[in-house]
Amino acid sequence: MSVTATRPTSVAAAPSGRLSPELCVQIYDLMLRARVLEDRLITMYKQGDGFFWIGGPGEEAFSVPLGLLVDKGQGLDHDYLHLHYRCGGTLLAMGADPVNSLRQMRNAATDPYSRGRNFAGHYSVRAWNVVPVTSPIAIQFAIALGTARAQRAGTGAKGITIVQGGDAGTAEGDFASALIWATRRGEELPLLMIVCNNRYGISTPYAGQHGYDQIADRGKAFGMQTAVIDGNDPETSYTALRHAIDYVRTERRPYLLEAMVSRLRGHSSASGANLVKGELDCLERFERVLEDRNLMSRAGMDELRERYTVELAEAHKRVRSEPHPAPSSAWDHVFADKDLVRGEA
Amino acid sequence: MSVTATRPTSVAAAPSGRLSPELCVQIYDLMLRARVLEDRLITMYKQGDGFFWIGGPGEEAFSVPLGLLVDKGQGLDHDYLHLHYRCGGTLLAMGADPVNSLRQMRNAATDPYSRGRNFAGHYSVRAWNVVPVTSPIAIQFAIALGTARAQRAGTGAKGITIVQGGDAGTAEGDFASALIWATRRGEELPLLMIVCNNRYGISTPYAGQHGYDQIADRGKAFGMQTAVIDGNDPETSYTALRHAIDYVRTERRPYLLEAMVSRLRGHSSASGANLVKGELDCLERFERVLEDRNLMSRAGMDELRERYTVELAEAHKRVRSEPHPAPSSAWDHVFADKDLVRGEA
Amino acid sequence: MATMIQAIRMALHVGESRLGVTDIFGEDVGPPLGGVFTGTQGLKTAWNTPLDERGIVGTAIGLALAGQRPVAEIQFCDYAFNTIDLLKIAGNTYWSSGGDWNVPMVLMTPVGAGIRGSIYHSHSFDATATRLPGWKVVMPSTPRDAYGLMLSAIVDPNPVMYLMPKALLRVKGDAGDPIPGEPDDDKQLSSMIDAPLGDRSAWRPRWPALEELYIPIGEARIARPGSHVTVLTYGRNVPMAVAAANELAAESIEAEVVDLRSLHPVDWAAITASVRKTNRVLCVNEDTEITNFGEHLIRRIIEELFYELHAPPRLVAGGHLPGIGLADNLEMASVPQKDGIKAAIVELARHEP
Amino acid sequence: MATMIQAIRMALHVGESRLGVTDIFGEDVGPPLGGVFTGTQGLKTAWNTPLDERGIVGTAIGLALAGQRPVAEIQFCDYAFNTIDLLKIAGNTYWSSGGDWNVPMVLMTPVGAGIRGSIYHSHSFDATATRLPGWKVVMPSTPRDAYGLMLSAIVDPNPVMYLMPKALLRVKGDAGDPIPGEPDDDKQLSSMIDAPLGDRSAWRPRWPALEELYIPIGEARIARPGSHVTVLTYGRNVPMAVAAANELAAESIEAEVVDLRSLHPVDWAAITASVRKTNRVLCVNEDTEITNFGEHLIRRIIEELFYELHAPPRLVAGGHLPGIGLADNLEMASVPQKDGIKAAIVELARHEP
Ligand SMILES: Cc1ncc(C[n+]2csc(CCOP(=O)(O)OP(=O)(O)O)c2C)c(N)n1
Ligand SMILES: Cc1ncc(C[n+]2csc(CCOP(=O)(O)OP(=O)(O)O)c2C)c(N)n1
Ligand SMILES: [Mg+2]
Ligand SMILES: [Mg+2]
Repeated sequence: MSVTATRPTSVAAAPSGRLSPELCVQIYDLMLRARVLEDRLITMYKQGDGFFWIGGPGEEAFSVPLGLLVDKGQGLDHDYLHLHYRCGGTLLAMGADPVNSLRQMRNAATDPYSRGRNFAGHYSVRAWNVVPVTSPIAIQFAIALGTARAQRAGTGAKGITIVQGGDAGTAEGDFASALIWATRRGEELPLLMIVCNNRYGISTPYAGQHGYDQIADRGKAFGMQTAVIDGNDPETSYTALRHAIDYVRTERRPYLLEAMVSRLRGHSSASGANLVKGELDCLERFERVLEDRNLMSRAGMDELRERYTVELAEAHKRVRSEPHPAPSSAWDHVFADKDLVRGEA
Repeated sequence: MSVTATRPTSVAAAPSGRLSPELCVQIYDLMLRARVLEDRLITMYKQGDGFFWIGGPGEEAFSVPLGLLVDKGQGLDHDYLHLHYRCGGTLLAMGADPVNSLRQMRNAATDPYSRGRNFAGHYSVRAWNVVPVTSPIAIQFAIALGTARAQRAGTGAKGITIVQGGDAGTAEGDFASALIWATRRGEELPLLMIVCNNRYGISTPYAGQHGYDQIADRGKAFGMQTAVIDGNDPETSYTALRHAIDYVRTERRPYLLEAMVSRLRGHSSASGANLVKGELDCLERFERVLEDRNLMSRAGMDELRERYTVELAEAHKRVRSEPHPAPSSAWDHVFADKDLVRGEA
Repeated sequence: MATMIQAIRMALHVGESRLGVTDIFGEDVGPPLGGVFTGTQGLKTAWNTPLDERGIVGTAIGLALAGQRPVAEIQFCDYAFNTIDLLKIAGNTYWSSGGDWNVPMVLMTPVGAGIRGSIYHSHSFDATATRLPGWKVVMPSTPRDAYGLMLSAIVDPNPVMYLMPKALLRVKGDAGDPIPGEPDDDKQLSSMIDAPLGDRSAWRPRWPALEELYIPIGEARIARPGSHVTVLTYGRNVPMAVAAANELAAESIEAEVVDLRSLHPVDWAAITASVRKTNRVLCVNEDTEITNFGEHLIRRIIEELFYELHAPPRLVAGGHLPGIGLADNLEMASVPQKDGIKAAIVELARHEP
Repeated sequence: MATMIQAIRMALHVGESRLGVTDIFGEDVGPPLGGVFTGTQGLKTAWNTPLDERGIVGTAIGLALAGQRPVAEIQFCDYAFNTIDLLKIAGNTYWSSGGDWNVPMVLMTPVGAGIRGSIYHSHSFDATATRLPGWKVVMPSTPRDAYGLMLSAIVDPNPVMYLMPKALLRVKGDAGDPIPGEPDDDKQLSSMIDAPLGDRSAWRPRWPALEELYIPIGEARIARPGSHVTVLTYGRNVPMAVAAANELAAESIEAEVVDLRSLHPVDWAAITASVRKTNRVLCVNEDTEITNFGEHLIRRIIEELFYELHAPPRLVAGGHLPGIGLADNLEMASVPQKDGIKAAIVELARHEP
C-alpha cells in the first residue's frame, strides 16, 4: 500500500480485544470466497464473458464484517443497505450465492439482480433490504435518508439504514445532504454512513482534492459520532462496525465511519484490473495472523482457496450456457402493476 | 428580534475599537438610503407598480460595510461579487443609483440590470464585477469557484471573490461544494464565503433544520478561518469584513463569515412585506449609537430620512412614465455576438 | 366549489388519513405556512425540509423503497432541475432491478407562467417530465381532476409526477363538477380548511366528509366537444383553449378541446378518436418549443394518422427563450395566449387541403 | 489519420496554446490519466477536479464570467443530470442580465450507446441539450469536424455544448478528410501525442504543426448525397446511416444523409434544400423517443414543408425505456441499428403518396 506509511496517525489501531477463533475463521472463509469470486469475475472479463468489471478486491476485511453484522431481512425492522459497487463481500457474508454474481457479470437472463441489465456488483435484493446499487456516485446518500426516516425514533422500527460510498464521491453534494438531514436537531436519523477510503477516485489521488485529513472530520461539525479505522484489519472492522451499528440502533442517531482500505486491482476493468503494486492485501495479512495464532495452516488455506476456485470455475462453465435476455425483454418492468415494496405479491 | 435572546453565545461581541466618526456617519447615511430605497420598493409593490418585492431591510448594517470595503472595478484585479437578493445596501454603498432599482422594480425597459426581465434586487453590473443575481438558491456558491479560480495564488490577480447567501440555503449541496473546492490543499481559492443568517428560510425556522449551532462551524472541518458576527452592528461588520477581506486578499485562502442579521419585512411581498415584530432594527440601533456619541442629532437624522424619501418618491414618479419593454424585446440577447467578458466592445 | 389548491389539499388529507401516506414534505410545506400556495395547510403528516431539493427527492425515493407512500413537493418546478438524475433513478429503479423494487412516490410541483413569476417561477416541466421513462405524469386543469388524479397518483405503485398549473391553483371548479363530499358553499369550505391569517398555532382544520374519487391515469377528458379542429392540451392552457373555442363558435368554428390530464401514459385512443373526427390538430402547451412534448404528439399523429389529416398539425408553445421575462409584455410574448390559440385554430379550420 | 479523440485533443492543444483556453478540467482529465477516453492527455492546462459535477459546471461558468475560456468535461453525459439548473444558468445569464454578461464556456461530454455501457454510460444528451435555450449544441461525426467544431466552440462567446459520440471516439478519419497539419502516418501521430502505458510522469507530447480550422456552428454537411430520401442525423448515427444508404444503393434507393453537426442553431437551409429534393424525411438519433429532438425537426418540417412531402416523416430513435441494458440484445433493441435505419429508408422510398 503502504498503508502504514500513508495512513494518517488518527487511524485507530486494532483494539486489543481479538475476535474469537471461530469468528476469525468464519471471517477469513468469507473474505477468501469474496476474493476468489472477484478473481473469477475478472477472469470472465478477460475471457470476454462480460463487458466490464468493477468490484471490491481489497475491501474484504471491511465488507465481510459488515455483512455479518447487518440485521438481514425485509422491511423496517431490519437494516436497509445502500451500497456501492465494491460490496461483494458484504453480500456473500449475508448469504448471497456467488453464482448469481457470475450471472450478472455475464449479463445472463438468469441474473437475479438486474436481469442482464446492469454491471457486475450492482446488487438488488428486496428480501434482504439491499436497495439496488446504481452507478451515479453518491446518490445513495440522498436516498438513504428516506429509508432512515421511515425508521427514525418514534416509529418503533428496529432496523437502521446503512449507506456506503467511496472517498472521492464524498465531494458530491449528496454526501453533505446526508450529513445535514441526518443531524437535524430533534429529527436525527438512524443512519450509519460509511466511507471506504481507498485514496483514489479512478486515477485521481486523494491528496490535493480534500481540505481535511480524514473525511470523517466533516461529521464532527455536525456533532456526529465518527471514527476512522484500518479497514484492512477484519478484527478492527468488526469491532468498529459492531460499535457503530449498536450506537445507531440504540440511540437512533447517525454515525460516520471511515475505513481505510486498499484497491488491489485498480479502479475497474477500464484500467486493466491487474494487480496493483504497493497496496496492502488484507487477505494475505489476515492469513499471516491466522497462521501466527495457529487458527489455520498455510496448507489448509491453500486447499480452501483451491476448492473455492474450482467451484467457481465450474459454476462459470455452467453459467456460460445460460441464455442472455431476449431483445423484447427490454420492455419488461417499465411500470409496476403491484406495490411490491408494500407487500403486494 | 430578540437577537440578544436567541443569538448563540459564540457570536463575537463588537470589538472595543470604534470606527472613526466620519466613517460612522458615512455608513449611517448609506444604511439610511438603503432602507429608504427598500421602503420605496415596497410602496411601489403595494401600489401595483411591480409584481413582486424581495430585498434586504434588516441587513443594512452588514451590506453597507461590505459595499464600502469591496475593491470595485472590472476584471481579475478587482473583487467579484456573487450576491443574493438582499444586497441592495452593498450596491448603494458601491455607488449604484437607487433609481435603477426602481426601474427594475417596475420592470421598465430602462432597468439596466435585466431590462425588465428579473425581480427587484437582482443586480448585474459587469463594470463592477457584480455577477448577475439569480433566483436558484445557493448556486452562486458553485459559480463563485470559477471567478475565484481565475484569481488564485500564482495568477497574479489582485482581486478576490466574495459570495453571499442566506442561512437556509446552506443546506444545498453547492454550499458544500464551495467548502470542498475552496480548501483543496495546494489549490486553495481566494474566496470569502458569507452567510447572512436571519434564522429563517421563508417560513421555516433555523432551529430544527441544522445539526450545529452556527453554520460557520462547518468551515472548521475544512480548516477554514471562520467567524460569527453580529451583523446588526455596522462597526462589528465593518471590522470583521475588513479582517476577512484582508486575509483572503493576502493569504489567497478562503474565509467563512456568518453574520447574524434581521428580516424586518418578512421574506418577501409574498408574505406581505409588512414590518415584523420582535426583529432588531439595525438602523434604529445605530441611530441611538450616533446620538449617544453626538455624531448625529435626532432632528438631523429625521431630516435626512425625509430628504431621501422625497427624492425617491419623485424618482418613482419619473420612473412611472418610463416604458415597459416591447414584446419583441424578449428575443434580444439570446446569443452574444461579442465576447464582452473578454473585453470586446 | 373548491379551488384547485383546496382540492389538492383535500386529496392529500384523504391520502394521509386513508391511503397510507406517511410523509408530505418539502420546503415550507409544514406548519406554519402549509405551502407557498397553501396546498398542505392543516395536514397532519406535512413537514418542512431543509432547503435542499436533492435531499427532498432522495428522501422521497427512500421512503417509497421503505414501503411508505410519500408525497414530496418541489416548491417551484424551476428548482427541480438539479434533481433530474434522482428523478431518473426513481424512474429506472424498478426496471434496473429487473422488477425487484418499485418506487411508489408522488412528486408534486407548481408549473407554468401566468403569475408574472419572472425568469424563475415561470418554468414549465412537461417536456422534461415526459423525458423520464418509468414515471407517470399528470396535470389537472380542474379542481375535481386535481382531486381525483392525486388519489390515483398516491395509490399508483410507480413514481407519479403531479404538475400543478400555477395559474389555475386559485380558480374554483364548475358548479356541475363537484368533488364528492365537498360542501356546496365556498365560504363554508374556506372556514373549514383554510388556515387563518396570523397566528395559526391553535388552528385545526375540519375536513368535510370526502369520498374517494379516482381519475384514472392515462384517461383524457373532452373539455369541450367540437368537430372542426382538435386541440390537444393540458393544465393552464385548457381553460384558455376552451375560451378560444367558445369565442370561435360565433364564427362557426367548433374546436374540440381534449384535456389530456395524463401526459404519460397518454390517452392515444382519445386522441385518435378526436383526430379522426376533425382531421385537424393543434397542440398547445407552455414549455419551450424545441424538443417539446407537443412535438411528440405531432410526430406520433404524423406516423399513425397522416392520411387522416386535412392540414399540417400545428404547435403553439413557449418560445425557445432562456427565460420568461417579468414585464407583462414579455410574459405574454413568451407563452401561448388565447389570441394565439384562436388564430391557430382558425388557420387550421380554414386550411384548404 | 487521427481518431476523433486525438482530433479533440489536438483542438484542445490549439485552444490552450493559441486561443486563450486557461483551464481544461473535469474528473480524471488531468495527469496521469488525461481523460477516460484519453481526450486530454498531455495538455498543459488540464487538471483533475473533485468528483462533483456541480462544482465542475459552476467553476466553468465562473471562469467564463471572469473572461477565461474554460473547457469543462462531464466524464459521461449520464452524470450531467444533476447540473441541469446550472446549465440553464449558463444559457440564461446573457439574456437575464440584458446583455451584460456573456458566458464563453465549452462543456464537452461523451454521449450515446455502442460500447455496452449499460444503464449508465449509454445515455444520450441531445434532447436535453436542445432544451437549453442560450446554448449552442454541436456533435461531430468525423475527426476533422471534431477538430473544427471544437475550435469554433472555444472562440464562441456563448456556452457551447460539445457532445462526443462515444462509439466514434476511436474511429479514424477518412484519408481525404485530414486535419490541417496532422502527420499522414497514424503511427507517427500516436508516437507524438498518445501517452505511453505505465509511468507517464516524464512524458511530454510533441504536437504536430496544426493549423486552425473552424467548422462554423450552424452548418450541416452532406455526408452522402442522394435524391430519394433525406436522413437527418448526427454523431454515431451518421456512419450508420451512410452504411445503410450505401447498402441500399444496390436496391436503387439513393438516400441523402445530412450530418447536422450543429443541433442548435440547426442548419435549416440545408434541411430545406434536401427535403425539397427528396420529399421524404427520416430523422435518426439515439435519444429516447418521447419529446425527442428529431420530433422537433419533424414538427418544423411539417409546419414549413408539409406540401413538399410525399410520405409522412419518420423518426428512428431510442425506445422510451428507463435504461439501456447491458446485454448485447438489450442494447441493440434499445437504440437505432443499421438494419432499422435501412428498413425505414426503404419504407419511405417505397411509400406511395
Ligand atoms: C455522478 C458520477 N460521476 C462520475 C462517475 C464516474 N465514476 C465512476 S467511479 C468514480 C470514482 C469513484 O471514486 P470513489 O468515490 O473514491 O470510490 P472508489 O471507486 O474509489 O471506491 C467515478 C468518477 C459516476 N459513476 N457517477
Ligand atoms: C433552489 C431553490 N429552491 C427554492 C427556492 C425558493 N426560495 C426562495 S428564497 C427561499 C428561502 C431562502 O432562505 P435563506 O437561504 O435563509 O435566505 P433568506 O431569504 O432568509 O435571506 C426559498 C426556499 C429557490 N429560490 N431556489
Ligand atoms: Mg476511492
Ligand atoms: Mg434566511
